[in-house]
Amino acid sequence: MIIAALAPFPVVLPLGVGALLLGVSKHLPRRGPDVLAILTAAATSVICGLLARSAAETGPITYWFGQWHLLGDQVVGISFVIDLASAGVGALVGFLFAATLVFAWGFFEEVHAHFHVIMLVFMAGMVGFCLTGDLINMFVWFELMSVAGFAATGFALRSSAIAGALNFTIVNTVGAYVFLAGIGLLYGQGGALDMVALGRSVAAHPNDPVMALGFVLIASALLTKAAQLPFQMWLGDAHAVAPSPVSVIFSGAMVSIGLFGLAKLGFRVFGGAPEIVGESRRALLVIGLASAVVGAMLALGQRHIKRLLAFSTISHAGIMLTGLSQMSQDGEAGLLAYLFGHGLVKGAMFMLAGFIAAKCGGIDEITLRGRGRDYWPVGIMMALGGLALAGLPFGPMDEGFKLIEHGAADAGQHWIATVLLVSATLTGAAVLRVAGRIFGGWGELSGDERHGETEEEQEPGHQPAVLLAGPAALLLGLGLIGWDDGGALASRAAAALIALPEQPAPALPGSPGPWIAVLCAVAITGFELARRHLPHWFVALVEAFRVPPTRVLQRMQSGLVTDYVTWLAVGLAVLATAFVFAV
Amino acid sequence: MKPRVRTALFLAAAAGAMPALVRALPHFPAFGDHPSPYADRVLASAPVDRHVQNVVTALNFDYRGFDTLGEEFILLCAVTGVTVLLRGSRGEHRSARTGQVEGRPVIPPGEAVTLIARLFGVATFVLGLSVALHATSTPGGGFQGGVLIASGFLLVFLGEGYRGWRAMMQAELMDAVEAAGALVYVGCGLVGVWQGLPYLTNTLPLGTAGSVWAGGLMPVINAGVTCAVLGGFGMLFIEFLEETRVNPDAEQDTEAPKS
Amino acid sequence: MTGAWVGWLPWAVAAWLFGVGLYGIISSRHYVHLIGCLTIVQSATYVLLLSIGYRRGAGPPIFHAHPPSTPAVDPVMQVLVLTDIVVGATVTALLLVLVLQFHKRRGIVDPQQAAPLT
Amino acid sequence: MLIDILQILLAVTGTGVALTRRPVRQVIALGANGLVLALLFMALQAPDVAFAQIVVGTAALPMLFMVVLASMRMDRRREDRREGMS
Repeated sequence: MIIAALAPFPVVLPLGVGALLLGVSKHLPRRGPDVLAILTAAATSVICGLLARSAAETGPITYWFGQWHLLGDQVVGISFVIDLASAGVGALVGFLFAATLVFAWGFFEEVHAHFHVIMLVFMAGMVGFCLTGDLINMFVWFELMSVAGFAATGFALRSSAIAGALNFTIVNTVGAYVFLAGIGLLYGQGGALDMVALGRSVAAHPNDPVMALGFVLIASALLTKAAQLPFQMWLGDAHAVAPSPVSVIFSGAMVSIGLFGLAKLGFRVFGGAPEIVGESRRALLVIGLASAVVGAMLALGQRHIKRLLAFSTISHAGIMLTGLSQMSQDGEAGLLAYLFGHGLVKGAMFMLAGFIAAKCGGIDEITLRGRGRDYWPVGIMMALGGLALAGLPFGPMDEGFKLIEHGAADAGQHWIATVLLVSATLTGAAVLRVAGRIFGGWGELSGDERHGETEEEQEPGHQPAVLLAGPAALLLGLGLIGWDDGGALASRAAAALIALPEQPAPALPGSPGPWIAVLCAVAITGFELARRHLPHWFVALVEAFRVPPTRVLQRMQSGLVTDYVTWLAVGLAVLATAFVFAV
Repeated sequence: MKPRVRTALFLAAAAGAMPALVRALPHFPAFGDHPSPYADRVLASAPVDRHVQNVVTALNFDYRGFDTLGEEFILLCAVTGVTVLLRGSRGEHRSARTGQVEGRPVIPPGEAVTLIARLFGVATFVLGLSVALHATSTPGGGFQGGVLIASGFLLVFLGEGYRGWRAMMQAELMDAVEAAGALVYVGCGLVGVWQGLPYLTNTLPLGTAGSVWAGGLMPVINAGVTCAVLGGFGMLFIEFLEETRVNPDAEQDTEAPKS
Repeated sequence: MTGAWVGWLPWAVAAWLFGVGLYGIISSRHYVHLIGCLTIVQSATYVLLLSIGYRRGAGPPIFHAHPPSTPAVDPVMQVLVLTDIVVGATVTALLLVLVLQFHKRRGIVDPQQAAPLT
Repeated sequence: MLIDILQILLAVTGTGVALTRRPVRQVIALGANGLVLALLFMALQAPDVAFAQIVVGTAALPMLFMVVLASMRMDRRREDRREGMS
């Protein structure tokens, strides 16, 4: 019971400390805001962990704010529904923030601690988004993390950062209005805002086109946040130009949390509408696979390291969405495990990108060739990360992949796993190529990536190298350690998330797939870096297959917000048609 | 994309969405005549359980008070972002010179303008205060009142000119007011926790309906919101108006073009 | 009392505003204009939400002048819109500042020439 | 009746805002649109919201737009001058 009383604090604590910092930071010692923010993030993580453990032992905790729950038979209050999955993701978010704040120690030298205020509020928004059981409340936290993200992206005040922040802000603001409209439709039709209560209304009228439209609107907003096709365009700009610590959070947490919210919406609210669930299986699968492949191809064609990582995030989020689209316990367990592993590994990769920007004097893969030789341990870490992204069979990412693979096989769709492995291979190869070129000095002759967009960006590099690389090593280590029965834990969390009786976790035999993927990734990297020593006809042949589609995709990714909003409209129209005519 | 292609694609999307919208239209809630059980319960409960006449305020600060907490922090975060983005390039110093578009005369405010601005400024300030105070009984509340009061300050700029405005509007003060307002809200929630009840539980005496003090915790939260909104918008106005000044560093402000 | 000629008018108006606002955004040649169009998209959602909460023949959900039992419109959507208007204004301010800074740095106001990286 | 008229008026002014390409004129259109919106909120029995809309939509927001446009103009003039000198 004592633990349950902690429920509001993962959100309220960072908000309170953030407001306090805004008011008094001038009177604190120079490193005061750093220390305070790190401690707050760590405390948030610990509280979420305690809540998760309690939820795992005694079942989900439902916490009604202001003691409002029912009036008559109508739910009027706002609740936090704290189950193993929500609190677990909350703990991951808190941990990532704590590590990032250590990484960002002294990153912004300014008197007002505005950076820390924004980061703490950002974290509160994410954790609230994970824990909430109410639709409007979900919107509030969604909007809070959007606004914090907007402010944080432009923080560096370079023109590219401002342009990226503009694209990010405009697209996601449209997304927020779409979310709001969806809430209106669901409330008008279902008469409730609590997700479970709304789920009962949906189950009573499962074939209502207005409800389907409401689902499409909210799902589109969440897919925008999760950067899935065709709503993904803003991400390449925003993640590439945001300060590295902010990019760590964007890629490690914010994107995947959008998918987590979508899973909640799909199961808690629309679980009782078989047509919508069925259409989700189809539509989300297509979107997920397309995002996985497109993101991977674009990643391989970049030279701006953060932009490369950003596109790989689209690809990996696509893999997660494929798991989500199975709408089953295995699929969701895969989503959760992959979300954990990916958050840790990709967070570490963005920290290493920040390390490069600080210590090697740039962020462009080609111009920095060989400039990282002195920092070879960092190069090894980056290579390990690349292998992990390609599918190295250790750690939570691998557990997640196996669960998604198992779920797809159950549905008789064995080919899905192959597509996902291919895209993971490509993103892994892209990261390996960066590591090889910068830290090994290989790859004198650059391939198609020399046509990618780039800029000369440098970040403050006065921090000790250990402070920059340490947190990354920690995250990478955790991301590669296999947890005992991690798959079983993910299955339990997924059962709690989808609010169905738990099925026994599937036995997941190791398959040669991941090893093949890793070998392929190494082979592709070898091809990319040893271009000069290969026969010309061979290189030309490979390029002939690879370059034209990449060029088309790059042209669509134009950097113009007007194009992005057009694609958003197209996505809305397609999804609306699919879902409204499915019911 | 070329503009023409983009427009065509957009129009195609709009046309493509039409069949779905037309199919959904007959199922939309009937305008002005459909059940809303949630609203019925709250409309019946607020005057009785909370002694509050304005049900919008009751929902805002009590039934769904946790949402409003989040909204207040969205405001705080956006204003912080504005401050960072504007000050980052300008630095913290102020400029005494009015910026002007060249070729246009600068007309100093006449005495009549000053007088009118003073009168309206005070009136707006009082109105804002009253709107904020009577949140539980009449339309209005901390959100509207806060913006109004901040707009009242804006009239100082019109009447007293920049010097008077800067003397009155200290950015540090606005920051502090905004942060204090947000902290009051966070703290109000803790009252319930202290008593072993859920966050934001309203345990203060409810007072008589219609009075300024009706609603227990609500007037306190309302005061916090007023401060936060007032501080936030005050900050916005300060930072924006500073952009109309001549910046001595502005000449080096533009980035050197990249090779 | 105020009735409606056609029951679907509010939904059509909301959809129209949404569409025309988006059209303004995608065809915009000036960032400030684009932000203005964004507020039109925003107003579309407000029309939708408040129309959902409207009840014919009912008064405002404020029982200052009327006794508490008089019929009143739905206050829930009003709360959502009310806070969103105030908060949305600060987000618009943030956007305006981004545009201003972008103009200072690159001298560009046309969103169709403003790719962040080249 | 009143609601219908206001809604149609809103659709018209909203279209006007989207199609007014010159930012300075658009700000005026925006103010008018905000006013109609506030009146519609009033007619929909939402005085609280109408109040917020009037305060924000017809006073604070247009002022922020105007300041930004003025500041951009100052910048441009200064740049023109600098280019002229060099």
